[in-house]
Amino acid sequence: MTETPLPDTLSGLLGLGGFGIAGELLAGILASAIVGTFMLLNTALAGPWAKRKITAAFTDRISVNRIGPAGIGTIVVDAVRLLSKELIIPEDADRPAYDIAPLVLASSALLGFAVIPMGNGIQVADPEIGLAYVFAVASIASLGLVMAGYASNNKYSFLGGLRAVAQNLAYEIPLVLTGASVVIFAGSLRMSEIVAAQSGTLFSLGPISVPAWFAFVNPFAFALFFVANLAEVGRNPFDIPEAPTEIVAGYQTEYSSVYFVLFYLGEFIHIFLGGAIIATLFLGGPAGPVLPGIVWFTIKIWAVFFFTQWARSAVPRVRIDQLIQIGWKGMLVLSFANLVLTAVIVGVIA
Amino acid sequence: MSNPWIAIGALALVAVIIPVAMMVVSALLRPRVPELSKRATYESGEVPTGDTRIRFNIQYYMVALLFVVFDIETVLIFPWTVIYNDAVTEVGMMRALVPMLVFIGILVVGLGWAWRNGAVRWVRSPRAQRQKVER
Amino acid sequence: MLIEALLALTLLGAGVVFFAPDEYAGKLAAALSLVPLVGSAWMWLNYEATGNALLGGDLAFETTAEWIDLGPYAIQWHVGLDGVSMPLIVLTTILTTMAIVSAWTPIDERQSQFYGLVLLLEFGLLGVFAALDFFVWFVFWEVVLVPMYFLIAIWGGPRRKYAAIKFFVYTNVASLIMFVGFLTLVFSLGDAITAIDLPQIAQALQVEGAVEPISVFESASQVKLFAFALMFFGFAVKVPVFPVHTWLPDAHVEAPTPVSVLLAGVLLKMGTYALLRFNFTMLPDVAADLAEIIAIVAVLSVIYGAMLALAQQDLKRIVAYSSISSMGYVILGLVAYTTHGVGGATFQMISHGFISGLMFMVVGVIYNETHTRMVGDMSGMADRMPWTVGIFVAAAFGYMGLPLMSGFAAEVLVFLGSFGSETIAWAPIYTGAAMFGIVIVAGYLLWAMQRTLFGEFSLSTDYEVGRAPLHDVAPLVVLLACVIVLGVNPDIFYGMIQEAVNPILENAPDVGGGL
Amino acid sequence: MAELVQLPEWAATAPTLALVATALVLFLIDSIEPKSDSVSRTTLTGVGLLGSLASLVLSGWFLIAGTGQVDGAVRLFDGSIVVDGMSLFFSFLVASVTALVVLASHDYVEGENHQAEYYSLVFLAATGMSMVASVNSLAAAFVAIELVSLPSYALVAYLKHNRGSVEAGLKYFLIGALSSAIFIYGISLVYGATGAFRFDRIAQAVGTTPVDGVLGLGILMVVGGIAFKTAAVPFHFWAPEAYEGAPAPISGFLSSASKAAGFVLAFRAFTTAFPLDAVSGTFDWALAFMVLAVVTMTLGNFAAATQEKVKRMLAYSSIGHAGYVLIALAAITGTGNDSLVLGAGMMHLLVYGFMNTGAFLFIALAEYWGIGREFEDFNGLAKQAPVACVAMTIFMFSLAGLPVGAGFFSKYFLFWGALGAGLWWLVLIAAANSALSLYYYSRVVKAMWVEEPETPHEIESYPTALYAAVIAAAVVTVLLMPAFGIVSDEAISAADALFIP
Amino acid sequence: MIDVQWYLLLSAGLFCIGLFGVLTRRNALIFLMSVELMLNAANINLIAFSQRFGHVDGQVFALFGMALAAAEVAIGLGIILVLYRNFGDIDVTAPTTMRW
Repeated sequence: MTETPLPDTLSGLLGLGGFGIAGELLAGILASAIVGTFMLLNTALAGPWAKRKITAAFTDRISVNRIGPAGIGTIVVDAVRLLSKELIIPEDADRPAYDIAPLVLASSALLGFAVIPMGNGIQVADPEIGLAYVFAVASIASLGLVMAGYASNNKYSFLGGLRAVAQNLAYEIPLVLTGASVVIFAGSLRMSEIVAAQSGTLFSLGPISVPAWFAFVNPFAFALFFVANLAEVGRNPFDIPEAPTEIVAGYQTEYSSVYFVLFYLGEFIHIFLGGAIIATLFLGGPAGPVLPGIVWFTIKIWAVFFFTQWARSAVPRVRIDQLIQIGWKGMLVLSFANLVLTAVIVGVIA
Repeated sequence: MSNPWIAIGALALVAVIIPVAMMVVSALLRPRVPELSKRATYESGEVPTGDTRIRFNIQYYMVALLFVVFDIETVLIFPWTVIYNDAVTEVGMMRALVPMLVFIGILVVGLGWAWRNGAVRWVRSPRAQRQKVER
Repeated sequence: MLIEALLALTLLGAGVVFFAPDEYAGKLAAALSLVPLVGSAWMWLNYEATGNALLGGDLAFETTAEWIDLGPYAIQWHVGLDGVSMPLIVLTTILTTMAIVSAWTPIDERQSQFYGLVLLLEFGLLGVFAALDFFVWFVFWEVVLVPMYFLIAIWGGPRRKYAAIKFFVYTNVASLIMFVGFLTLVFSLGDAITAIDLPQIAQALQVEGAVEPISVFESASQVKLFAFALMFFGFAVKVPVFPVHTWLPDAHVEAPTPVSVLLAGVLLKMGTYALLRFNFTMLPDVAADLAEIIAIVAVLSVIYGAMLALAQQDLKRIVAYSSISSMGYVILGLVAYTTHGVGGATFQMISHGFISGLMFMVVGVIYNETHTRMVGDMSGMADRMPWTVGIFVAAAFGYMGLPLMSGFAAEVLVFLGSFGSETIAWAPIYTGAAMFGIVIVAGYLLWAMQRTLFGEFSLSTDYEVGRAPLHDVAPLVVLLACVIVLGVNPDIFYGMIQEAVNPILENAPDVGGGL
Repeated sequence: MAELVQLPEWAATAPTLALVATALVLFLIDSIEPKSDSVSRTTLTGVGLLGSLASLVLSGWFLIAGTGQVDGAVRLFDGSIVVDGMSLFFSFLVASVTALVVLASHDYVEGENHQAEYYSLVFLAATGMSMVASVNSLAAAFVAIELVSLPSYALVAYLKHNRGSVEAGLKYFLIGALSSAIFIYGISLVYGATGAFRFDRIAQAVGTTPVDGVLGLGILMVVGGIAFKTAAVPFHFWAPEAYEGAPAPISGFLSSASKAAGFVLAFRAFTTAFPLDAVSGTFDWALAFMVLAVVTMTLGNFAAATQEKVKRMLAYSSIGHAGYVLIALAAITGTGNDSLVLGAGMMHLLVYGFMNTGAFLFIALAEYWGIGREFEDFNGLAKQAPVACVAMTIFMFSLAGLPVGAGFFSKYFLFWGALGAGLWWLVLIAAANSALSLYYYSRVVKAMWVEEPETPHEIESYPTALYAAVIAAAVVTVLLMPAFGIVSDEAISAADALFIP
Repeated sequence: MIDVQWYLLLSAGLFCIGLFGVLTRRNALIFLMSVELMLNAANINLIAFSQRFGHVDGQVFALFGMALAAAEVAIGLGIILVLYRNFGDIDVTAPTTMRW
């Protein structure tokens, strides 16, 4: 069932097997390049474009439409425009931290994709502890945020960084605990095995057979995870680290030029990474009829992305105190309950 | 199968190279117009008052401490979830589940205590409290 | 169970008195102290025992009970009396009651605490003399320190705090060193004993080859020597013997008179009693080997004590230093290993207990009236306090060893014994030297009495010096009576002492001498 | 044992469970009513007292019933936890000290914030101590030791507006964190050398494979970690500051129960995991403990003798006592004397639990009255508070080894055991130390009874609970004298069981 | 597979760096970080040895070690916080007066 990871396929194709570690590394880099390009196309190009279009649709406006088909070229132009802007570094900024912060944010999000099985054998690696790995690298991002907030030497940035940390902290535990409840079903942390565990059929309604996706097996966990994920990626209603009306632009207040691009990009990759995790954990990964896996996978990610954008336009932002209360008093307790309940049910069935 | 971590290392390399490449491109493209006043930190156009070293709400700290404790507990929960299915068949549900229930129970007592003692109560306004009582 | 009852009642009495109101604490304490006094008198009348407690003798009022089992060795509650301890018990009870009565005048503050502590002291002393298990004995041995510390530190003279802590630490160090020595000996016995019962150990030690060398020691004799030396040192401090005596003058001078009475009368006897029980009963062969050295130490104590007494102006200090001298005789008698030597030494303990107690008490009574003890400050006390002075003179004669006083009997016996000793090479010379000590003390006492008691009365006070009250003089009379009775008829105690002492000599045939 | 109901095996840990349950109940009470006033303080003390007494009764009952002793030790969690005579003995000790501390704290924490937390932390630490007594694996040992340490840090710094308390907490924490790092590193090395955490498996591995330097270094580091808990040289620096700055009941708690926990670990680890004959080639720990014992007791006693503050004197003397107890390990020779000397160490810790806690509780009383901290400030206190001063006198003399309390027996039994091992030189050193200790302990007594106060003390109230705790400690200290046979029987049979493989 | 010696060397290095920090730095936070380094050095050891022996004991214990390290940090930060409030500094040598 488990498909061969992409580097192995490549190394087989290109005959790199004989070169030892160097060969493995080369194959890995090639595979990474493929996955990276694919994800960047999604996140850097299609993502911002879709976001603008969706927001415009919600507010009944016309969005980008000048350059390229349906205005998609605008995004490319924007990127070039931003890259050629002057980089203004605020006084007394904590230099190394100020420079590293955007790098951390963007890289950490990309790193998460290493273990996501995208179907058709597109998966960079499939280690035993894939799920733990993906949670781990995804939360490195908050380090980037707090670095940015602190290094900017600006009160608003600092508050934004603090808020980002508080929020990530509050929702990290529900997220991980809910993820753990999935692991109870799958019995493994390996991503491919989690996907494989969802391949059966839950029940059939006449001709339609509902797959055993964990979203259907445990919808409660799915909802919890979805909400926690929204907070993790910092989207509405949980976008208080940026909260332009409260603290300017939060941690990215003092960033311009390429650094701003990196932040912007990093956030988008994060949203997509969140979508990928949800797709893998709850939506059967690349599974789906007729179409190849990679397509289904992309569809699922985009579905999550659409939902995120819908939330951005439809749900008002919570206050910081509400955020903390929802996290610690609501989500955490619910996720504990979910975990225990899942364990009991699984135990009874088994 | 090859060592997955080499591939992950390769991806890490790529994940760093891409942003760095962007930075390099930008460094080649962008102008540089030094001017002192634009380096002032942004405070809605006013003269900045103070820097990043401000007194912030102690609750941030409380939340961080709570997190440290609870996050580490999830590390201990994960191995249990992985083997839970097998454990139930092997030693029965009682022995697989009850220890973890005890563990989570203790955590919940801790959470309840923190909750009641205001570790996660963000807004504390003595004045508002007073008014509430007076009315 | 009689001894237990006695101990328990004394302890109970101490507790009651400690928390009693000050007004009648003294009377209450005196009344309560009659309980052990009567008890010990009854025991003495009903005393039926022969032989030495440690050497398989038949004991009076013996009880044994399991207490603590420490694996290799057990600790038992084991008490009992033989001819050595019975007289000491009687001495303790009599002196305590007398000391309490004599304290009515001088002790005027925190009385209930004072009398409570005195009774606690009596409890400890009785226990020391009755215990036959090492650890039980050691408990009481150490208990004694506690009340004594407070008695000196609270009610003593100007340098009382220094004297108390010095006494405390000195004797405690000594006990610890003794403990090390004794237990090394015990462990060298291996499986030969099951409990650290003194009789059991003493009897095991009599067996040839019982002692196995342990630790760094290479031979049995080394172990024995080590143990003997450490124990001797430990007890010598308590006695005290010449080089390690320095706590005694301080303690005596600073202690209130009733406490001095007990200190000189009974506490010093603990040391000699322990020497007799441990060193000289258990390790006679080592004692004989070291007899020369011990005899020298003893004689030095005698002479040195006397010399120091000679240099004093303070009456109390004179008595205190002469006590060192007297204890020297006891050691000389013990090391002689003759019937009269050891027996006389034991008798000297009793005798000196009464006499020195009496002397201190007399000095105290005079002090109560004059508030000075300096020889040069007063003269002609006989005019004002005829009874007291009369007793003083009688007591001094007892001290000097005049016939019909217990001191005479004791000293004659000791010198008789030591003169004929076979263990000491130059016994007659040592004996002669020791006798010389008596002459010095006698001479000096006579001189001091001459100056203070007789002649024109002169004492600069702003009040009229009168006669001592009856309750001050009564204890003096009682003690003097005891001294005279013992002097006239030493056999009251000497008979039982002889019976208890002879087994020691029989058990050490190669060192035992004749008369 | 003919019991009506056969209890499950895990019930053998009931003394520990009682403590942890109490801690949780206290947290729950605090969750229900976070704002504590005097009524809830009474509730907290009551619950705490109930819990500690329950633990006390359970451990006492198990001791008498022979749980884990008659049919061999009860092994739980794959042998990581062992309930035998020694663990019950120390559970008993911990529970009794906890009871005293809880009772005394009732008056001491009056007017402080976070009282429920205070009690809960006390019970969490007590749980750890009780657990240390039964660990049979280095992993469990580390967890248990940390469970003792972490609440202790917070408790020492409990008076958070008091600079002394905070300073004490900081120093305790810094050295504690360092030593726990060293401890776990040592554990990792031992694991590397033997491939096991469990004591018996380590012993097996040590017995079969040739020992190397990694193991020796590991053991040395483990000794370091234990030395911290027992306040022995070279990790003793924290002790004077921590004991002086901490709230007095906590000082008593730490210096007796926490120290006992460190020692029980040492006893078990070094008798079962690193038997002397197996590891003496790499690391002759008996010799190491001899040196440590001598240095610790000498340093502690000499430093104590030069102090001007009573609490600090007690702190240093506590180091001195750690030195005495180290004799129990130093004198292990592999002969029949071992269980006596180890048992004597256990006895001393038990008695020390009462007399030393009592002494610190008396200090708590003095602090409650606002009496100063130096010896002179105690002058003439006996006139105002004779009963408490009698109790303190008993503690002091018992600590010094005079037979007014059971400290006499335990100390001399230790010396006895050392002499049985032929270490008469060690005992002579200890004796010199003991005499020195008599000097400084009697300074307190002298101040209370002999000296006259410059200004009379004004004592307004006599706090009932604190008084009760002090008197209870004194009564037990004295009563343990006649009843010492029971203590020594339990201790020696518990120690015996350790030497039976 | 990498030899266990290399892990040992790495952990020893980390441990020494931590120890160096502990001994030379006076800032309480740096002290805390140094101690964490030492703890993690032990964890590396445990995991490396665990892999060598082929059982998970060491790894499980490393988890406990992390949990305890975290708890230690929580307590330590609290103490440092009250230290700052009382002394206005987090220099560990600042509080030297054991005086009430």
